Amino acid sequence: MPYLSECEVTSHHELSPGHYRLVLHCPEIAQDAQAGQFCMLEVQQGYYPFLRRPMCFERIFKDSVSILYKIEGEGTRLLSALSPGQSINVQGPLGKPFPLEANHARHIMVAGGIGIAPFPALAEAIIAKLGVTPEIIIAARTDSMLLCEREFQQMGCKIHLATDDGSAGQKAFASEVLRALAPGPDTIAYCCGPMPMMKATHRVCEDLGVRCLASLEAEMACGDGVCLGCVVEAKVEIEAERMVRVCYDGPVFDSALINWDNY
Amino acid sequence: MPYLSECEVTSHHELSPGHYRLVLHCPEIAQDAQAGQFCMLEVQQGYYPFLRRPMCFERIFKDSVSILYKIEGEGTRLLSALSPGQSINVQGPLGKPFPLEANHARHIMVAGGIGIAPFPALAEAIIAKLGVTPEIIIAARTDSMLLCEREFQQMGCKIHLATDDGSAGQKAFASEVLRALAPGPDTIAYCCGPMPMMKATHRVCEDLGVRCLASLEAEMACGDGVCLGCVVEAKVEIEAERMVRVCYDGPVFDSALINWDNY
Amino acid sequence: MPANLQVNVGGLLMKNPVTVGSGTFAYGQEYDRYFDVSRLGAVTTKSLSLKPRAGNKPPRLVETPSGMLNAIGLQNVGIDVYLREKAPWLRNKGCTIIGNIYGYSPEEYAELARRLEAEGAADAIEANLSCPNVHDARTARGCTLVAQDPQQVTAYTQAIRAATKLPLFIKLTPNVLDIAEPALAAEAAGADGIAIINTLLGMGIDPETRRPILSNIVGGLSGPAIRPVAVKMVWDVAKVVKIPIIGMGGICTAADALQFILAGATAVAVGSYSFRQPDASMKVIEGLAEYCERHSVANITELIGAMKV
Amino acid sequence: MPANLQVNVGGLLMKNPVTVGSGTFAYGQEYDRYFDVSRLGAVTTKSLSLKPRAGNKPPRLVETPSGMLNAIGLQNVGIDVYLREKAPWLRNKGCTIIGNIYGYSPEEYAELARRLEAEGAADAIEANLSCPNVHDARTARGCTLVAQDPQQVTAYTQAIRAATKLPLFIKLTPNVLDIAEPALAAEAAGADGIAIINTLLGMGIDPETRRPILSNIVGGLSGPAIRPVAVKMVWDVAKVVKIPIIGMGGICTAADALQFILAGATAVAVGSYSFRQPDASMKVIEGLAEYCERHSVANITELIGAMKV
Ligand SMILES: Cc1cc2nc3c(=O)[nH]c(=O)nc-3n(C[C@H](O)[C@H](O)[C@H](O)COP(=O)(O)OP(=O)(O)OC[C@H]3O[C@@H](n4cnc5c(N)ncnc54)[C@H](O)[C@@H]3O)c2cc1C
Ligand SMILES: Cc1cc2nc3c(=O)[nH]c(=O)nc-3n(C[C@H](O)[C@H](O)[C@H](O)COP(=O)(O)OP(=O)(O)OC[C@H]3O[C@@H](n4cnc5c(N)ncnc54)[C@H](O)[C@@H]3O)c2cc1C
Ligand SMILES: Cc1cc2nc3c(=O)[nH]c(=O)nc-3n(C[C@H](O)[C@H](O)[C@H](O)COP(=O)(O)O)c2cc1C
Ligand SMILES: Cc1cc2nc3c(=O)[nH]c(=O)nc-3n(C[C@H](O)[C@H](O)[C@H](O)COP(=O)(O)O)c2cc1C
Ligand code: FES
Ligand code: FES
Repeated sequence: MPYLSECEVTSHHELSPGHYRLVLHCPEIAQDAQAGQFCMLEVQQGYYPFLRRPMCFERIFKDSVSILYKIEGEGTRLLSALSPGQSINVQGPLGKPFPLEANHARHIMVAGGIGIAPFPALAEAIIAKLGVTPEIIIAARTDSMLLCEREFQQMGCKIHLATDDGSAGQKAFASEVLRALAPGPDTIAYCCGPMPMMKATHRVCEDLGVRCLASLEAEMACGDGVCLGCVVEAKVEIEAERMVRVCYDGPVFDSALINWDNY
Repeated sequence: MPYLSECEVTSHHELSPGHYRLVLHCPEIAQDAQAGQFCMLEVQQGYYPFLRRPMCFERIFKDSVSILYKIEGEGTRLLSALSPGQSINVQGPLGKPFPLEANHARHIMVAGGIGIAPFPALAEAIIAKLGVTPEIIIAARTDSMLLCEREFQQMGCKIHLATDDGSAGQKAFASEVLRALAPGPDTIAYCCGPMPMMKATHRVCEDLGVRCLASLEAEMACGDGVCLGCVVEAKVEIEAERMVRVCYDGPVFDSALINWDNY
Repeated sequence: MPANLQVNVGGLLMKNPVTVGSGTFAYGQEYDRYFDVSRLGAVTTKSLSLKPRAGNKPPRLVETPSGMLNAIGLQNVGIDVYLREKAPWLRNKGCTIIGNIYGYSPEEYAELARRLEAEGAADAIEANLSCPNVHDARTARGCTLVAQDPQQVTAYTQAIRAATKLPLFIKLTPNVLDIAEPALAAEAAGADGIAIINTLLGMGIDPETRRPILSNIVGGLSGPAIRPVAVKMVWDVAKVVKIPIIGMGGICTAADALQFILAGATAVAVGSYSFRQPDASMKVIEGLAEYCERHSVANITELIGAMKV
Repeated sequence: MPANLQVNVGGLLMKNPVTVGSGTFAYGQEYDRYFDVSRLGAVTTKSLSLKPRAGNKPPRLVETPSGMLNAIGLQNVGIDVYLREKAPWLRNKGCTIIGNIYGYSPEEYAELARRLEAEGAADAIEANLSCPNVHDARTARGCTLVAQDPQQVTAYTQAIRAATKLPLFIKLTPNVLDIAEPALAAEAAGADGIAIINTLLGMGIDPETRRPILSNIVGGLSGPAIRPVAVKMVWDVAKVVKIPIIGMGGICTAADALQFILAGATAVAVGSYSFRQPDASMKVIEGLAEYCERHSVANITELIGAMKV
């Protein structure tokens, strides 16, 4: 059951240029939220921007959630002006969470850029519910955009860094790093990032027989399954539909179900 | 010459419910500004609200100006959220100031509600340039909306209070208070407030042969004489136009030139 | 005493004048998680077609200043799934249902109306003769929507009219020179009401990629950006037809809804704004009740077309 | 090397593709206080009529979501004052001038064009066949603007064409079913360019007073709210005419201007947004130059109609 709540900002920090962590006091939402789900933030009270902005939960606490975001345009710029003590309208939790499946020995999370956002919550859930510590590949354009390293260290996750420009970790794409880790049928991969990065990750997983869960992105109007604006094409019908809604049927999908030819 | 300046908010206070004083650091504008002129504030960076908001100068200092305003709608609500240290784009000074005419023994300012806004600056200018201390009629719906009493006291102005509900001063309209002060041909009146209040003030002045300058209000798009949206009908042609621009030909007009039948 | 908000829209009794825009409320279930959707004057369904439709390729929507462009292309579950899964839910909730339909010919519309009536799956029919998103914009030119051609409006309306006794509303497009013409055609052909407006045609281009933002290139513009256009079209139609109007286009608040009612609408629909505020339609109902009390309006019908010119 | 921004709009050479919307820049003087207006590709004047016009009664404008409605009603100084006071100033500044004209008959337009040419007071003529604010909305219905009727567009264009050798642009209204039709009529009748779009018809009502917000009831909607509609109309016209297009409607930034150019406009005009940001047009020019450099575009004309479909 999603809620519409006015939530107080309890903290808000710039982590690296253009990247922020926002903590929101939202007891009802926090109580129901699961890793992989998201919320829709009303960044402005007027009609510009007109729509809410989708943001997944970075971490889920007892009474609050944290959001990790990157400035992309007007909406995130407005978001970044919020000060602790101010409030913002939050709709959520929305979408399907990452499934937590016990039958895998190895869990590898693959993050591209701000696609790191849902993984702290997922790592915590995997550790807490499955008793396994996942590995993580953190890939970004450049060093300053590698986020959450310390958080994953503290959780004891094995971390693989990669940058496009070689300024930190390997100079490689996330999908190549994954291949080099030689995952097998005992492995489950989780990926989140730009569509081309997830496509490449899916291909590697397909090659190696790895189950892969992708958290997709799409332009969203409602976030609630109503407008049919956020669809992606599935390879098979999901609940009698080819065009599946990222917001409602996802955002987390088995990557094998998605038609990646479009990306 | 008007400027377009990013100006820092140096202070911002709520004076009474819904009424604020905003002080802006704007050396260029402050240097040129004169009592009765106004500026256009960009209350938002996005496209809603789309237009700037006109606000006159309450007081003009060396490097800064103060604005006295009342929350009316979305634009002023957004304005009220500005904190000291933040900045706002200001266009000004715009419009024609109150003329300072030495040939009057008695100067009476007539303010209705937030129409008080231009008078502190005007009083200062009259005292400084003409060596006369003006009187002021401060009228409002109710006690808590009577503003700037202390400021006028400090300047030594004789103050006449009036409220619609009798909660402070006389229970009377500003125009009636003016009539009771028995102004004559030696008097110049200045009025600012809602159109019906200015119309009534004009009628009193007409009756008594008092020269009356009115600072008019109108919906404005450009504030610069360009859009022709803010016009009022004049009784005679002003620069070959019947429809005169409040923003450019005014906002201060000799009340005898305006066709008040429309209000 | 609270005002009487009930309205009669061409035979459809609505307990208040507020419904939702077709395609902005799906089939009601999702938003029922935020408020009891049976409190609406009526729920208007997504356009239903005979076969399920997959719609256009993504991207299908983009935000615009104070609005949005969409080119969904009428993705819908099809009439069979609607009758089997959606209508029973709506009925069970006690909703008044406006069944919005879309077809490729007068016969298809007639068939859809017939089935909805036969299965008791709608209390009124709204025929969407104005969807802008089912044509290839590369080749389309001029008059491509049924609602752009009064003669076709006549033919389609007659066919549907012959197929159903339910109140029949014809949904028109604003992309015309004079909205009064198709409205008059619909009225003459037996429609019980006019639903206006569907979206304005629009498009966007990404200068960085030089590609259209929507896969379909052209989409429909909705939201507060278009509200002034919609109010004007309601007024234009109200001046010439006698049947009631369901007004929509950018309604967000009760004050917006009142503009439509004062211009001549008997009922109103909240569209895109539900995406931003899922319970916006409910807030409009509350705001209308509050307005009526504040202005001593005993019966909201007093306000229909009550603009003072 | 900086890009070449020069464009040829049907014989009018503009040093960059940016002009301003008629009626949003007066006759240039006011905004020259913010930036050197001679740096614009051209200054387009407020619509000029034979006699001065007082325009409509106030209120004449109201803000709307991401836009505004206006019903100025063509208040202007008249051609005589323009020739005596305004044109000399523009000439003295070194501005390229697009003289926008409005008349009540083909003869009036012809006369206006003739006088502008004879006195060297314009470098091109833009004939406003589409002002929405000179009719009484209470009685008007249907086709009330010249630009809504292709036959009238033909007659008016021919008359003006016969009167002047200056490049002639015809300004059309978006309030039509298919903007291509009047555009084709104008082209066939000898126009050198099409200026689109003028404002969309719209209105607003104050629920508290139940009165229309504009004294004229109906006004023209402009600003970013209508941009998607304008881009689409430019694309529609670009597909069918060979003469250049001056695109406008909600342009605020260079990115917005590029949408129009990629859709097929040769030049663009910044309209209402100048009210918010008096130097917006100058910023658009700078932004276009920056874009061309960043994308290695040597000549901005490469971008005209270069949308990849
Ligand atoms: C389920 C979901 C969860 C998300 N979680 C996060 C998160 O945790 N942290 C984070 O930083 N971002 C997240 N995003 C992306 C985020 O929603 C967009 O970056 C944001 O909406 C951009 O808004 P804007 O107004 O700043 O930019 P805009 O001005 O709207 O757009 C700027 C650019 O971003 C693109 N964009 C806009 N909206 C989206 C969108 N919904 N999805 C993808 N691209 C978009 C536009 O096409 C444009 O290129 C998520 C997106 C989805 C769908
Ligand atoms: C030259 C000039 C100087 C002004 N100086 C001051 C001042 O010093 N302090 C102050 O508080 N106000 C002043 N005003 C009025 C102020 O500009 C409006 O109150 C403000 O623009 C309202 O904006 P909003 O977005 O809050 O309200 P909106 O939502 O825009 O409107 C709310 C209500 O206010 C009315 N309104 C909107 N704009 C104006 C306007 N420009 N003039 C009159 N009524 C309007 C609307 O019709 C509506 O009824 C001045 C107006 C002018 C023309
Ligand atoms: C995403 C979306 C989908 C829509 N789908 C339909 C539809 O299936 N059938 C229909 O008649 N109208 C459809 N519409 C039009 C709306 O019902 C409504 O007429 C229009 O959006 C104007 O109202 P608004 O501005 O309040 O959204 C759709 C609109 C949107 C935004
Ligand atoms: C206040 C105002 C006055 C206008 N006056 C005229 C005019 O006199 N002649 C004309 O051809 N267009 C006139 N227009 C239309 C604009 O030139 C332009 O076509 C329209 O506003 C769309 O552009 P925009 O959205 O950038 O403003 C006027 C527009 C506004 C807002
Ligand atoms: S965002 Fe509306 S259906 Fe997904
Ligand atoms: S506000 Fe534009 S002319 Fe006065």
